[in-house]
Amino acid sequence: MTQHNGHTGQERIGVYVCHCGSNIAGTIDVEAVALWAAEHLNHRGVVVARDYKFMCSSLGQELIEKDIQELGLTRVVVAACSPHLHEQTFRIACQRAGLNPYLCELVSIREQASWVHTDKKAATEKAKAIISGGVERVVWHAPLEPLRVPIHPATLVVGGGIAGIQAALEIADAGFPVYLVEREPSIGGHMAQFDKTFPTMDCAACILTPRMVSVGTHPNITLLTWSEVMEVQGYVGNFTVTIRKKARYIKEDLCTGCGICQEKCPKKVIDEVFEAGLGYRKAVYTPFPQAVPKYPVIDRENCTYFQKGTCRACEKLCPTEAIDFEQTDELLTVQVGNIILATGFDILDARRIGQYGYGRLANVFTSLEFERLSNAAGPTNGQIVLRDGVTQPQTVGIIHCAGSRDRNFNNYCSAICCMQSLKFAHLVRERTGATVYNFYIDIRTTAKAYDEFYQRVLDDGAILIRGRVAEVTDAARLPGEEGKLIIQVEDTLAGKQRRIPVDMVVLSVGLEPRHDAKEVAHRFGISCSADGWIIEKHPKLDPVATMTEGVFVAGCAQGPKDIPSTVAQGAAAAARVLARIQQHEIALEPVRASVDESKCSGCRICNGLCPFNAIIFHEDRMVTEINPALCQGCGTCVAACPAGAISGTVFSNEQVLAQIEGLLLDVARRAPAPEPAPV
Amino acid sequence: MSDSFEPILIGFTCNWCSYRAADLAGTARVKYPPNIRLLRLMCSGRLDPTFVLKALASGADGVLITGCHPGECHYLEQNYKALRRYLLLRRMLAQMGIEPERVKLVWASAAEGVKLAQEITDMVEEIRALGPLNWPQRHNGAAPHADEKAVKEGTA
Amino acid sequence: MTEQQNLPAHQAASPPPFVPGSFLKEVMDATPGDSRLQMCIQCGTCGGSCPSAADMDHTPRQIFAMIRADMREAVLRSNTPWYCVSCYYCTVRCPQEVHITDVMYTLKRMAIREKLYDDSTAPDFSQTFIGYIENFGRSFEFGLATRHNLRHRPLQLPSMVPFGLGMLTKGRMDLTPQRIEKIEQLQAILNRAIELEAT
Amino acid sequence: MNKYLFYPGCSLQRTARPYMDSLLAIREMIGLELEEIEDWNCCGATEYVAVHHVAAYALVGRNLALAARQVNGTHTVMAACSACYLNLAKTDSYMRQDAHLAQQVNTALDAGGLHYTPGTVKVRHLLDIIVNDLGIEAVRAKVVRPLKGLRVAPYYGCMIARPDRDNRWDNVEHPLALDRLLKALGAEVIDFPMKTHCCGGHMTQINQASAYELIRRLIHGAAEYHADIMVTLCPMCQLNLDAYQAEMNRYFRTDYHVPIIYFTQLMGLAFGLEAEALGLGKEFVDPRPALSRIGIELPAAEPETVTVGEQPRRKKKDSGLPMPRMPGSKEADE
Repeated sequence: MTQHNGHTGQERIGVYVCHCGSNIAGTIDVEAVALWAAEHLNHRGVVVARDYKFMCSSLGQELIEKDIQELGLTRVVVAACSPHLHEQTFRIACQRAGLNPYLCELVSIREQASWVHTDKKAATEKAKAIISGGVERVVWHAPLEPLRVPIHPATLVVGGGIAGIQAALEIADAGFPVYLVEREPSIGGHMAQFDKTFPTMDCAACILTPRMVSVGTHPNITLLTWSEVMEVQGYVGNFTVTIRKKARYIKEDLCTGCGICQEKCPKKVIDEVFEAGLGYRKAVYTPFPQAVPKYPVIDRENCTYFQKGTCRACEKLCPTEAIDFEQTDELLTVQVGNIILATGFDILDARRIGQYGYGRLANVFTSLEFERLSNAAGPTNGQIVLRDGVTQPQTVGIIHCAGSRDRNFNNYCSAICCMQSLKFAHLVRERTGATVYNFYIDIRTTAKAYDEFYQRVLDDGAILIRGRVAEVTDAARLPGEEGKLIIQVEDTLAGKQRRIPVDMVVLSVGLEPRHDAKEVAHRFGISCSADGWIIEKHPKLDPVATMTEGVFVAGCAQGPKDIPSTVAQGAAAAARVLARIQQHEIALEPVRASVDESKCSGCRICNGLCPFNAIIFHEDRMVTEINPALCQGCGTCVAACPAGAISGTVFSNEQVLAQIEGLLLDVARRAPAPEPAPV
Repeated sequence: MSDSFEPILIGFTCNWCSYRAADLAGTARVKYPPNIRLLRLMCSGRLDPTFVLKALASGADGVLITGCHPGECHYLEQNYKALRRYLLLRRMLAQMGIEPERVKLVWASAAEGVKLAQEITDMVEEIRALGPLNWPQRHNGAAPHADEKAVKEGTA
Repeated sequence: MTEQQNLPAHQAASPPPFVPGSFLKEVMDATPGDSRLQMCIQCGTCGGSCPSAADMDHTPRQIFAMIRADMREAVLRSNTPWYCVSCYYCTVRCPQEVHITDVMYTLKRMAIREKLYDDSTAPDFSQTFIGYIENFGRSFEFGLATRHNLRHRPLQLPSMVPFGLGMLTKGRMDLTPQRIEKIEQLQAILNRAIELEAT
Repeated sequence: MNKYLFYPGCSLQRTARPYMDSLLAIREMIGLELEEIEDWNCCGATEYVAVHHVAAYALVGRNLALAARQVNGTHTVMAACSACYLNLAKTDSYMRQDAHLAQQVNTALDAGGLHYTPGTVKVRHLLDIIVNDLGIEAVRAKVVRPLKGLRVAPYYGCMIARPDRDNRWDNVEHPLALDRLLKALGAEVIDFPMKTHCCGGHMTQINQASAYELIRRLIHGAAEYHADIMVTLCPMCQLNLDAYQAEMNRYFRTDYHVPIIYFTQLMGLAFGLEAEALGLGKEFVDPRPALSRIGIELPAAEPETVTVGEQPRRKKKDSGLPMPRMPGSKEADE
């Protein structure tokens, strides 16, 4: 550690250069940078510059605090990682030492220099420029107080799968109101479709339905199924959410859920959602017997009365007169302080993988179809049979990674398919005794008790073949292949191409973001990654928050994951929300615009620029005013004001212009010969 | 390093998308040339054209403006305002005799670290090909090579 | 040169120091575009898709592992590239979008140049075929079939007679080759190209 | 009339003369105007690139450069042979992607006073043009002799759909363009699982055992599905499957008899043209029994509605579970 004292300027600035172990120091000569700052920036007010192994450690922070107190620092510049990581850390350190936290500036020489450049000399020079920019900028910082926003105690949870159920219950159990919105007629999500859950093989319904019932009966939960969020306004602490409650054509107060209408409805439809296209439902239906709520919905598109004007069988036979064909969609508006998105996933459309023949070859099934096939409450009552509905397969091939880890489809690993495929192998062995082949690229069984399950499936007698299946065909070529589906694959461990005739093929298709994920994310003011999953605030340290304050994400909406992780995220998001609610308010960055009325010429150029309606024009005085409660701090009006009457905190014109000058410190005096690096 | 021209660029980034894309490029160790120095704004809508002129006048050879993709602005629609200002700015630069290609606007979401790095790499090469700007010299008497071509392109 | 090539100078003697991965680089450099060969995840989709896999001494996947292992001679002696029928199944199915068929062409060219492939049938067929192109600008099936079969399968030639006669009587084969007008122009182009390859 | 630059390729001059004849015969009827590229040379098939690298691309580059000089109203080059199509398209695409290769090719072309700027012409296959430019409806409108009752195996082979660098085809594993076209002719098109498998390419010249096995797979597949005839769009596929079918039968002691004809010939028949004008009769495996079965030479006697028999293994039973819905399956059945 080195220390250099410079002379005193108007402000007394301390510069702290972090090594971040070797993350920064490996590429940037941090000692030279600190030395340079003390020497060359002292005329700008730098009185001390230090480098230290880990500035964010308690010792590093103490260093800053000590200097503030002993050297009377009035400004602090820390050159380390991204402000999105440690800005708060150093602000709090300043505050502890009695300096207003907003007089601290964190500049990023790790993400913006050491990690992205290989030329050490150039990276070191760039780090100097970045620090110079920070020093120029910090001079113009003003002491500020955070904005305090009250938190509305209610929470909106979007999506009634296991993630949303978990989150809703945690918050409701803590005594706060929850609105749970689900677009299907029942909560339960994908988990309700499954028969067994790995690795313990508990029955999915047995562990899920009690929670569904709790949601349905919880006094703190307002359950809105067959509903969708249409619009979200406002900001953390106080969102106004508009929800469309689609017409069910059932009077919920009268319906007892007896099921007579479903029994009597003459119209049978393939159930593409809950039964994954493998079973049927009626035009009036609950997706499954344990549905929550118990009220059915009438599917307008398929209802004979709605389409042809006659029938009304359900109405005639309903014992409580609960059918109401006149119902219309309702729009509800609710106030909430926080939002949890748990919108789940879709599965990849297996028809896209032409070489596996799904949709063309009858006995190729998707994983979701297989879940329904093996589910005791499914279309075959749990009989694992071929598409003809009766024949038990003698041999089954299960194909892992169908459409995952493949640049032609989804480049990512879907995380659950290995275990899911092994679960299928176990079920087939257990229920039919059929020969089972699993075709895999790699077996990824990384969570608790997962690898033990893999071994159990091996012990069950499943045959595992390492090789990604090339094609599934019904074109028989060799004896024994007639009438079978043939799986052609390179057995990579044997180094030979093999053709394996089977009766049934199950594709472990990958998980995909919901088809409308981007649209939904946009509605909530957050964004999706290139793959389409919702982006979390930090992939490791803040996995359930998003970049928009007050909007959290849980479960597969954020990326493929298994049930344990999904439940953990649902609970984690709830914990984050509860912490907020219990503090009653939240401190926000005081980045706001304000108008200096004495400078405002009343030109009204700024008036049309604010999408949040924070700009008000006073006709009487011919001046503009900004409502700080509505202003979000984007700064567009600041940039537009020709009179310079609008200023924005934290990003004032002075701060930005000074930073530009600082960043170009070396360029302004660019000499023909390169400056020798300070030693 | 040889004594060939090494351009210096200033990059304006949006707090919600491109600044995070730069963070992501760092975390993922994506490499780009060290010729750019980034500066954070809350939104590309905050970009006062004066900032660009200030950067060029202070010795930068080019300016890269980055913001959220159309339709994805954290403040709903302010990036469109940035786009409008950018188009005007290019026109103005052309009239001042500065190649409008020295200023470029690109969209980069928080997920597009690789894209941002590629845009930076491309732009550094483009500015290298254009040569140094030398704003002060140009404006101190020497005939600014304001030509019709530059004016035309600025209006495009 | 990039920094990745900072390799320990562990061999002081005369043969050039062995550089791990150099054969992979050599193959990739000799393949047009970005072949993405370094991205192979050894999943076997290529070997599973290949219509000729049964005849190959190594599956394409194994060849790629051998390339990574710098087994240069074994790779160039392998019959694998010569059984490639250019059906491109492997290429379109490869989850890493490796340009497998193009890599096979590269290996054929390397093997021909270094005369490493023992069975000369396939290389000779290619050489005979291109000989006609270089002389006439068009391919010539009759000449090709007779010359090639005479050299490699003289005993089977009688069995090919019905085929050849059939082709001739059905007007589907000529006894004389066609020649393009500007054959000199084509030859100049090809000669220049071959010179470029040598450099 | 849609105009295209035409690259016939060596095969259409010789071994695939019937392909050329039938194409020329139907050309006017479907509104196709062709302008042959002057003094084109061989594309090198799959052989040139096995020996030379730059020269292989320069060989094709000469054709592209000649075509570019003839660009006048159209910049689309049409090839009917799949290997020619792929070589032309691939060279253009690699020259676009690989600046070094493009520069080398142009240095070579310069020796012949030629130059080619990648992307100047767009290379497409005849089938692509008929289905996507001229349209299935235009074809259907010309049908005077629907091929009712003729069970046809649509065979695409490899190189028309793979590698599909410019995303021209709906599905590289199971394309439907030819199926739809043949259905428009009134034929009964089987869902041929081997439709994009390999015919063996040059293997007939190199290793007969391997080649015959690949031929057997295809012929066996078509016979399994009771195809009367197999339809192809590539000279190499036609040659291998037709001319070597007898040899293959001898080798495996089998007795397959699957005639292989070009799709353009079948179009001509449906359009009412004479067999001779379409180059029919030059096959090794005689297609006449199959054609006469649907009374193709007899002018009248519209066959009765033929029961469109479900394929053997695709039968649906009442107890059965629903099949996944296939997008566009309706359209494909038209």
